[in-house]
Amino acid sequence: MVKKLYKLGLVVSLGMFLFVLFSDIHNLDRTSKNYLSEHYISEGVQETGAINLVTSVLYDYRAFDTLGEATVLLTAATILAFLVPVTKADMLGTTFTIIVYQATKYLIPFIAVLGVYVIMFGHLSPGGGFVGGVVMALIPILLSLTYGIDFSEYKLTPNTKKVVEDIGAIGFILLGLLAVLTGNNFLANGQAGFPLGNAGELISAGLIPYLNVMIGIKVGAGLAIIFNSLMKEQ
Amino acid sequence: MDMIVTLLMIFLLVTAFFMVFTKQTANAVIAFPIFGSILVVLFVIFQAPSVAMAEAVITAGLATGFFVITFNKTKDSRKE
Amino acid sequence: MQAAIWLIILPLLTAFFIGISKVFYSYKLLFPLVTGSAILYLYLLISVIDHSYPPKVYSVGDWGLLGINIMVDPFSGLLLLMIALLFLPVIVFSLKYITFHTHNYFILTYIMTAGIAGMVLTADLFNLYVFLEVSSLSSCALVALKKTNKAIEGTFKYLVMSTLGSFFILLATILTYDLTGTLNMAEISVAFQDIPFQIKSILMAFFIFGYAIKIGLIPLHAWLPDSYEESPIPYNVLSSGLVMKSAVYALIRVLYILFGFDFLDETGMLQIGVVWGVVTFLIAHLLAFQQSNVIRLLAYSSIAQIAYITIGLFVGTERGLIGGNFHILNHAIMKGTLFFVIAIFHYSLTAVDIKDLKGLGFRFPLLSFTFVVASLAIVGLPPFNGFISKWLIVEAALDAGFIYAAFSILVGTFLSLTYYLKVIVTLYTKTDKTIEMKEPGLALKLPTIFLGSLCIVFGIAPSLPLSLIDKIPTFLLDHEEYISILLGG
Amino acid sequence: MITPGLFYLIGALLLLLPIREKMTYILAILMTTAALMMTFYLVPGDRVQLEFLNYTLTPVKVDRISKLTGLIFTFGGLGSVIYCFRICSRANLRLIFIFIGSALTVAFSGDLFTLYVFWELMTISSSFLIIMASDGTKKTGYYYFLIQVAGGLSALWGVFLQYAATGDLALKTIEAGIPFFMIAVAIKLAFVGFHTWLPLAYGKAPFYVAVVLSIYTTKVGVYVMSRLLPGIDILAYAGLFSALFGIGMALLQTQVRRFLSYSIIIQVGYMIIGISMGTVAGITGAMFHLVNHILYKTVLFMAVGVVVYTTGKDDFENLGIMGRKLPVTSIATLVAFLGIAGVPFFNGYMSKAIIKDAVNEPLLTWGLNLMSFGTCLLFLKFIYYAFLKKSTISLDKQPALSMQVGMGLLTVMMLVIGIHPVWLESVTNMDVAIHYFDKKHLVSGIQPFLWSIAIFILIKKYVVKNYEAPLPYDLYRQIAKQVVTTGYQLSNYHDGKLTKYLLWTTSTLIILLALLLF
Amino acid sequence: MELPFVVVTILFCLGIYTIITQKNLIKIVLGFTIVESSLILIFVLVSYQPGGTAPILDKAYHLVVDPIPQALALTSIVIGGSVTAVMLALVIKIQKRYRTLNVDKLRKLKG
Repeated sequence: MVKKLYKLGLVVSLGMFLFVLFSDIHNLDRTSKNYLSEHYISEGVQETGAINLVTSVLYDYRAFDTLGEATVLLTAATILAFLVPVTKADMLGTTFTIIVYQATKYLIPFIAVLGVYVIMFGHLSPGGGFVGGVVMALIPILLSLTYGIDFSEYKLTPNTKKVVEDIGAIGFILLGLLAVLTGNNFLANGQAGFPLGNAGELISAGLIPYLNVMIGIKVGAGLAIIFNSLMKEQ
Repeated sequence: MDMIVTLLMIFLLVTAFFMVFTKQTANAVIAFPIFGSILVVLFVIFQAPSVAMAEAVITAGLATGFFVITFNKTKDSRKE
Repeated sequence: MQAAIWLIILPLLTAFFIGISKVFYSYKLLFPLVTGSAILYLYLLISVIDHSYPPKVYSVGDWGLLGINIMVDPFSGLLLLMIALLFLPVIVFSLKYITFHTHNYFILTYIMTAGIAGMVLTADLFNLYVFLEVSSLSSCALVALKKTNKAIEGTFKYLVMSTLGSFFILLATILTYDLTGTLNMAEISVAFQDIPFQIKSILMAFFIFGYAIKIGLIPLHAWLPDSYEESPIPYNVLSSGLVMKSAVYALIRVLYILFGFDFLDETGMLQIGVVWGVVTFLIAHLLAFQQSNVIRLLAYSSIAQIAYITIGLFVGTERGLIGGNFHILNHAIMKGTLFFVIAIFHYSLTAVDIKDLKGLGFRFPLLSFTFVVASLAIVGLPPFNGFISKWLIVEAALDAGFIYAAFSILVGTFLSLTYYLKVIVTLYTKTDKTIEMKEPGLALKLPTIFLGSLCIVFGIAPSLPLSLIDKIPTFLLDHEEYISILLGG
Repeated sequence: MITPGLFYLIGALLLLLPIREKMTYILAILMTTAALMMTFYLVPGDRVQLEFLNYTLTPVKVDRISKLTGLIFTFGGLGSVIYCFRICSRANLRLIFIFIGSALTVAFSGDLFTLYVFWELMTISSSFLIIMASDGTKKTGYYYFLIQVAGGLSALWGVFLQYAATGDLALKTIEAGIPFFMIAVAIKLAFVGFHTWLPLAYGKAPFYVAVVLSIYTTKVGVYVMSRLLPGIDILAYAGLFSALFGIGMALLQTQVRRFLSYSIIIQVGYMIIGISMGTVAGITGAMFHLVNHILYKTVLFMAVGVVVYTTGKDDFENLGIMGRKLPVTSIATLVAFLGIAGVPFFNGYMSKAIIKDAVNEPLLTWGLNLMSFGTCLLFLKFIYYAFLKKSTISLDKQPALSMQVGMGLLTVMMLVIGIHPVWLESVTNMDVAIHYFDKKHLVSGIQPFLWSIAIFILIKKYVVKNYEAPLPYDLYRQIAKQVVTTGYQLSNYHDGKLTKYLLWTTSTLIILLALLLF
Repeated sequence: MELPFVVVTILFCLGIYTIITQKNLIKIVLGFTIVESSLILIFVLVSYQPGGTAPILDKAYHLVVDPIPQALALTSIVIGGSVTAVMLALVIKIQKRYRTLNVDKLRKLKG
């Protein structure tokens, strides 16, 4: 019992420190220092051509973070891929009524359209590579949930998913290297002379849509691998 | 506007405490998507749509799936 | 200065290409791809280290101060030198040594190296967090490669502890952004001047706590021996040589550049750091004596050696920094040799306990000689490199007035001798049972002897590495120089 | 102008080459004689400067005392290498060469950094000599290495304090950190409180290792003491007490090599008294005593080595073989006995006379007489067993020729010094203004010897009886046990429970926050 | 504007508390997700200015919310998600090998 009280005391004092920190920060007189966000908001659209500022930060100003983060996802997928033994093990193994099978069959094209929409319109509306990729990953997940893993494995073998994921990652880096070919730094978009087009249209903002597509492919394949290996875990 | 935020915040806390202090993990795993979706609504109110979408899809969506699979696969040691 | 960015991209590209080659050509393509990129990587590292003296800035995406900047200065030059020294031997060693999940092993090693290179080069706070996450997740994966019970348990504990640390680092990063509005280290340290004392010290505490978990100072070290025990041993070389060192690098970079030396002095963090280091290595040496498994023994000794480095770096004088950095380099080499020799013994006759090593001294005379040289070096006896860096650290501690720290380092040297001598003595006791063993090939012996000879070379001629290391304190102690270059760049 | 030690170190490296057995002998002899010639032509006063790690080091500095020590070290090295290079394996020979090389470099070192580096190198090579010898010597080697490194580390701490106080590393009498240097030298000299390693190491190690070690380990300690801590009076009395303690313990020993190692402690007592007089005469006396002691102690160890080599065991009974079967060894032992007993016209007398002359306090002179009386008594027991007592030990194998040549070399040198001591002064041009053979010195030299013969005849049965050696209460093993148990309790805390580890982490976080804020 | 930061602190401390006290492995991973969600909530709170509009500049605006923390939040969500996935996979493996979900039974690595 003393141990529980001690732990509670620790956590409460941590909370006290945090609260002191937050209240200090809160009533610190904020001379508007963050010129960085002012700059992004004012010139963001001209410099990157993307309406959605979050995507412009993610895929142009700080595209290096996204590369690092995509590697984290790839590592997670590799870990789960090799943690799983080769034997097949279907998860629920429950047989559903005909309605479920038919519904999934008809649902899949709509999910695919939604996924592609979210990826392609990443720089115009909220969403983008990550979110669209996850939506695309729903298709193999839905298949393995309803029709069982062997069917979804048959449709999309783990090897193809691994290859698709790697292609996505390599594509991201090669797009970054495109700028280096023209003499600019890695992952340079506007400066490297890629046509930014006029903001608001689909084909605009230079490299960003292609980076979005690459990340979308990668995240989709990665999460499909993660989900299937979790289900096959033995 | 503030009314909704305070309400949602309190609801968020209630779900979090429930998730942590319930006896069976089944209740915790079920309460998790509720926790996720309240967060999504909060993010939308705080004008962060892309974060809300990502949160909805990854934390509320996939993480719940992972939790359900783990919970399902660890059936036979749930009694203790 | 294009080569700097290539240091991070090349390993990633190789990792992804190995991923693809796993599916199509599987084994034929692995060997040329891995060795080719390792040699190319070595060439890139050497070229970047050469002109690391006047620090250069490389902004990713041509965004100048808006985007992420990569900066190469003597301190990161030293870490790159260590990557150069350790990476090729480990790759050559593991090509022959790793027989299970070879593709995954190489993918994860390359990703880990990319993470470490990223942490070492970046001059952006959030980017530092992302690459920290990359390197710790991939090192967790490498720990779990053998999928034995102990490996899984070790990975889980490692992942839990390191993610807890990362959460606090992320919390501190967000709040720094909230306070200063930028993520570039130079601008942050400029904006940090007028932040009140209390906020800055809480943020500093979070940063130190996060990185201390990754470094493994005493109360936070429990995951380290567990994660070393069942992981593939060439990974241990990289982990104790590079992963812990990049955490020390990041801590020193954050403390000295962001908070500045005088703030550290003012909060008394230097004294706390030195006391923490002293407590750590005394307890670590005592624990190491208790171990029967050689790998756990080496893990505890790594904790103790990292504590020497923290003392060297927290002493705060220029000589202390030089001594600490030289010990970073030395420890990587010495610990690398020790792990390689143990890996060869493990490879030939799965000998991991100390009593299994009985009689190997006569069966593998050259390898045991390298083991003896490396362990005497790591203890800190004179003719080898460990002694030189310990001499510098103790002298700096004395100059800076930490008499107790200097004296306890000598006590630590004595304690570390007790358990290393235990292993050496068992190595040379004769045993009657015939040792059936596979003669280790050249690919296994060459890296070991290369690192072992480095121990002696740096001991006799320390001016070779010291010429690079002497330039480090100018950019750390007064961080104006570093900031002017980063801002000017 | 390179240190003679370098010859030995290069020799050690050359021995790495896979050359035939014959070649190793030639190489060994070549190296040792070259080193002897080199020291002979060293001129006091020249030095070598070296830049290292932004200090200016002087690895080589020659002056009269270091030349004398260098001479006797190289001469002793020549004798011992000839003695044992046919018996010991090539690896041990390499270690012996490194050991002698580093001892010589310490003798000629001009600054504290080189002194410390080669002091540690000596420890490493000597302890590996003991460890690699056989399975029995593992524990002793472990114990020896730890105690010697402890001594080295306290010397290092003294060097740091000295550097912090004076700012340079030159070798001169120490101002700061004197107690730490005292501990280091005491461990090296096997002072009374720190002597436990000496009988253990020399008792268990193979006989040729004991021969080589006996020449250098304690003598380097004496040399360093004369360089760093001359003229501390209370050390004289401590030296006296340690010598008397040595006499007591030597009487109780059954194994001859332990008996000889305790007798080293007695003789070292002489040198400590000489050095801590502080006067030039005292120091020169101590140095000469060092030279003589090396000569007769090594011969005695070699003789016992021959006994062990021929009969396999080194108890007092086995000594009986010396009288009848080993003519050369018995002559050498007789000369050495007369030398150590301080009988005039033999080498021990000359240096004891100088020290007696240099000492002025009455208590010390009385002590010196008592010490020489004690040594004579002890060695009478040795001679009694060797020659007078009849023993039936048979001869297993003939002693190797090289062993006898090494012994003969040293005996000849002893006779020369004994008969013509002034020759030794002229070699190293250290003139000591006393004429040896006047009446006063002769009487003070012969008197303890006669007294000891008389006493020996009276209490023969107490001296000769075999006492079983008392169970040595070892303070250091107790301390070590305490440290290990604390380590054991600490490691019990790591019982693998993750919640416990996480508890530690959060408590450190709170402590860190509290420390920084308040 | 005080309440959200209070809620975030409570959530953070609750997450840390679960990680420390809970015996059940799934509950511990749950604790990790709670801490991670509170961090993302901090990201959003830092980026929110009262009266600001979303960072999609397709219509006229007078005050826009700060886009950078949102981008960083997106990255942290994905990192947190993949770390949770790895942890849960390890939890399943531990359950299969150790036949228990109780943290205190994970005691093979000692000393």
